[in-house]
Amino acid sequence: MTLLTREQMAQRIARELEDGFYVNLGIGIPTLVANYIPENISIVLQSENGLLGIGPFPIDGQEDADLINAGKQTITTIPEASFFSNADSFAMIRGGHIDLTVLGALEVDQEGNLANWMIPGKMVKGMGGAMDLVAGTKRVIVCMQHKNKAGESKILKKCSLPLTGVKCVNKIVTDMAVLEFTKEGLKLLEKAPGITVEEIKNSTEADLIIEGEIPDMIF
Amino acid sequence: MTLLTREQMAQRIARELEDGFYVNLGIGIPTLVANYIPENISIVLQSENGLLGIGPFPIDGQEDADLINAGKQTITTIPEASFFSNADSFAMIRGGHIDLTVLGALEVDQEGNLANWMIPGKMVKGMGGAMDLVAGTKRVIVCMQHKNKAGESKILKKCSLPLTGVKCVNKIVTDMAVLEFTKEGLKLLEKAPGITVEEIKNSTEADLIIEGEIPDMIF
Amino acid sequence: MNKIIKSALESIKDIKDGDTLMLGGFGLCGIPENLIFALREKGIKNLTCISNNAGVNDFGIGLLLQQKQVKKMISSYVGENDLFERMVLSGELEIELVPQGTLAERIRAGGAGIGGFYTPTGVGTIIADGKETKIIDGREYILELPLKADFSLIKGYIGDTSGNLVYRKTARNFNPMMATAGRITIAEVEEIVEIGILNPEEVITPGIYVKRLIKGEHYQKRIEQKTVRKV
Amino acid sequence: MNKIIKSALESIKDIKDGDTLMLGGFGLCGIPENLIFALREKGIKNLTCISNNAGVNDFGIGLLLQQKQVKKMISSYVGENDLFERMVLSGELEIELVPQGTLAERIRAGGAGIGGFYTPTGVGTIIADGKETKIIDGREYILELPLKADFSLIKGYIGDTSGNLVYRKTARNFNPMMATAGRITIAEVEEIVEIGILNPEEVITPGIYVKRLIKGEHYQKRIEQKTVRKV
Repeated sequence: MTLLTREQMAQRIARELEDGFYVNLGIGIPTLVANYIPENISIVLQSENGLLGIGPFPIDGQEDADLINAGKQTITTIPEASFFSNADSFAMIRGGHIDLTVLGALEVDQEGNLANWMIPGKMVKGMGGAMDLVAGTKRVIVCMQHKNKAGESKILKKCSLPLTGVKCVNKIVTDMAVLEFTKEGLKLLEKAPGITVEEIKNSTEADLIIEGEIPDMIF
Repeated sequence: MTLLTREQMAQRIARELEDGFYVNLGIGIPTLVANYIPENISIVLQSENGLLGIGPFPIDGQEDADLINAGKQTITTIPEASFFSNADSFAMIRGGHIDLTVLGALEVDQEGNLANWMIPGKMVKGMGGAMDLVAGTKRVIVCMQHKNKAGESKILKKCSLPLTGVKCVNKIVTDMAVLEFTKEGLKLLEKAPGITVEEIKNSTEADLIIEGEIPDMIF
Repeated sequence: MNKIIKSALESIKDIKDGDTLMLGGFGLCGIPENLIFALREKGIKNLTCISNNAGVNDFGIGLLLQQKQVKKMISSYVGENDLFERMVLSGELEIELVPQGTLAERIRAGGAGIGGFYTPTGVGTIIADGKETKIIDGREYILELPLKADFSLIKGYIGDTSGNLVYRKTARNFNPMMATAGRITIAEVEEIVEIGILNPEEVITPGIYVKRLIKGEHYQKRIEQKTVRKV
Repeated sequence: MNKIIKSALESIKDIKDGDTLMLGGFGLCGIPENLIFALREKGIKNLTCISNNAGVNDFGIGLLLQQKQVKKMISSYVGENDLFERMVLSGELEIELVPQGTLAERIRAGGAGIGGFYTPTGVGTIIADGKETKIIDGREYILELPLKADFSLIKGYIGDTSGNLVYRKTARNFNPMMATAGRITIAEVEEIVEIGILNPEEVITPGIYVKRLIKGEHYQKRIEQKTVRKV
């Protein structure tokens, strides 16, 4: 069973981008999505600390302490960029103007609930902007390993950790599969090449809708 | 009995200005206050349509359709001016950042209630920004004729017209007197030169606190 | 992303009878002149218009009133327009008056995903009638709800092809909030430039809010109260 | 109006033990470095600090934590600071975590005279615990209350003598809202200019919000995550 690499997951998520989308990418694997934007489409990346129009990372020596993304990484801007305050940035997010956000997760459940910020008993670092992003963005894609380090499913019948948002996830892209929340429930859409539907079922606690032939992911 | 002119009322109100004040002047007599700002103090005038730092009216031929005050008059700006949206402007007003506003009135009562926007039965033009100004500004001065055209007091025991704000007026400057709202009630502070305390009492329906010698206004 | 539309008429092609519109401007300052002319030309009816004022008899929203295209106005002050007055008195036109700061904040809330907010403005007045009130930290407030529109029609000064906008002087007024609160926002500007020309620090309306952009023509920019000083 | 104060220490002279402060910045970007040094030098204690982050161990608000000057933090993310972690676990430091957008909006509300607002952020999570909720237009919202401070300490890029401020790139972040929500706002800037130099269209914080202005010195502007691309 060959799981997808982080890069492959990012590459698969990039196929969810549509021309003209305004997108907020979370820290970690989601940030890598920017490396795989299809050449024929144009998207604009938002950074919740107050920038629309993130460019590539700077060339060494040209980094600017006044120009960072929400992960505190040095960045650059694209020509159509604009700067604004955090209040204006979250007005944009909360107001439903961002087309898509991609976030990591600790757990997702079959109701579309998301837990990605807090493990009781461990030091709480804070939710940052995650709760606002899942409450406000038009489309939420979760990107994570299918199972945790102990080999247990991260896609559950019911989240056990404190939630980040309720019924907020639209799609899950893992190292094993692509799943979508539909009116009927959580539906298996695609599998990673070389992974069987049986392996996905065995790795998933949540109830899955599996209809017909499940195609391999295309990157 | 010689009532004050509009200019004299504006002149008297100008003495309420303190160095460093940010001030919003209403339409009509209040606008004239700007002509009498004492030379030794510096104040900044706000216009609720989105400007801090109103300058004098323009020279004929230099008026700019994109630069008006809340009364839709053409204006200019002072060097320290800044422009902003109406939302930002009323955040400034509602948030208590304006030190003083001067407004006209139809009626004021002894509770400090103000009515200045609506006469039932007549066409309602709207309250504009008046309700926000009296709810948010640190200090509200009402400037009006003491009596209406029918010779009836405009300073009442209780306003009869629909209110603009409740317990919001700090001071009244009329063509007969200066009155202040204190914890004890409405207090007569000054009288117009040549007007007697008796004449003011006879022209005022509200209960007045009159203590000691009432001085003439100084301009 | 190129958001330029060739003509005002084309940019409003999907606005239909009964829609709710926001129209930028304060008095006749900063109003979308070309888009209003297009609305008149197209003759769309039964509109609900959210705009601080209602224009004057023969300009701005007054042009739509003349042709009885407006069912309801949501405004803070409509005193400059006596056609308006006659239509309200005759029952042809409905008016909802909102304090100006509350109007601006309700539009902002509509664009910012805020479900409602408590304001001290209007407490104890008829504006509070029928509204929830709450004492917070010893002060009474009124609950006000957000405003949204099917279309926002706004006027900027310079726009770039991606929809970034800057405004000019007090012509900014209601335009930036309205840009955020329309399901579809259509902006007209005096000049369109390529991306990269506007300074990212100075953009007031980020392009994300503007779906369509047109270059306005023949601006009249009427002055309501020409006031000058003696030299 | 000239608002310039000679030194950072003089500008904070009336901040006292137990005060609530807002401190601008996102991570170490756009933080009031000089004012934080002055707070440390003066040794004011029992502070409640409202700031999106808590600095790192040896810079920013971390400097105040080191000296145990902070009683409570109100922040959205404090994960960059392990001194912080130890102090919370030992009970020396209290923390109130607020979603970032709610934090920004609560500060804006504090400055804008809004008594409270309904937000969808955090519905169904522990953030909603103990808070009023309301269904508006079919959606559930949480009531959030405004934040204010005795003093706001912010960092601008260029300021004029009347207190007008502009910011630089993403160093703007929380500074503009905090400028509006402090009873007294003290701004440090990299450069002070005469009035009339800043373009009135580009001023982000109008001078009305700034009571005191200092020219900051020796900016370190530390970078937390230097990230570069391969050429």
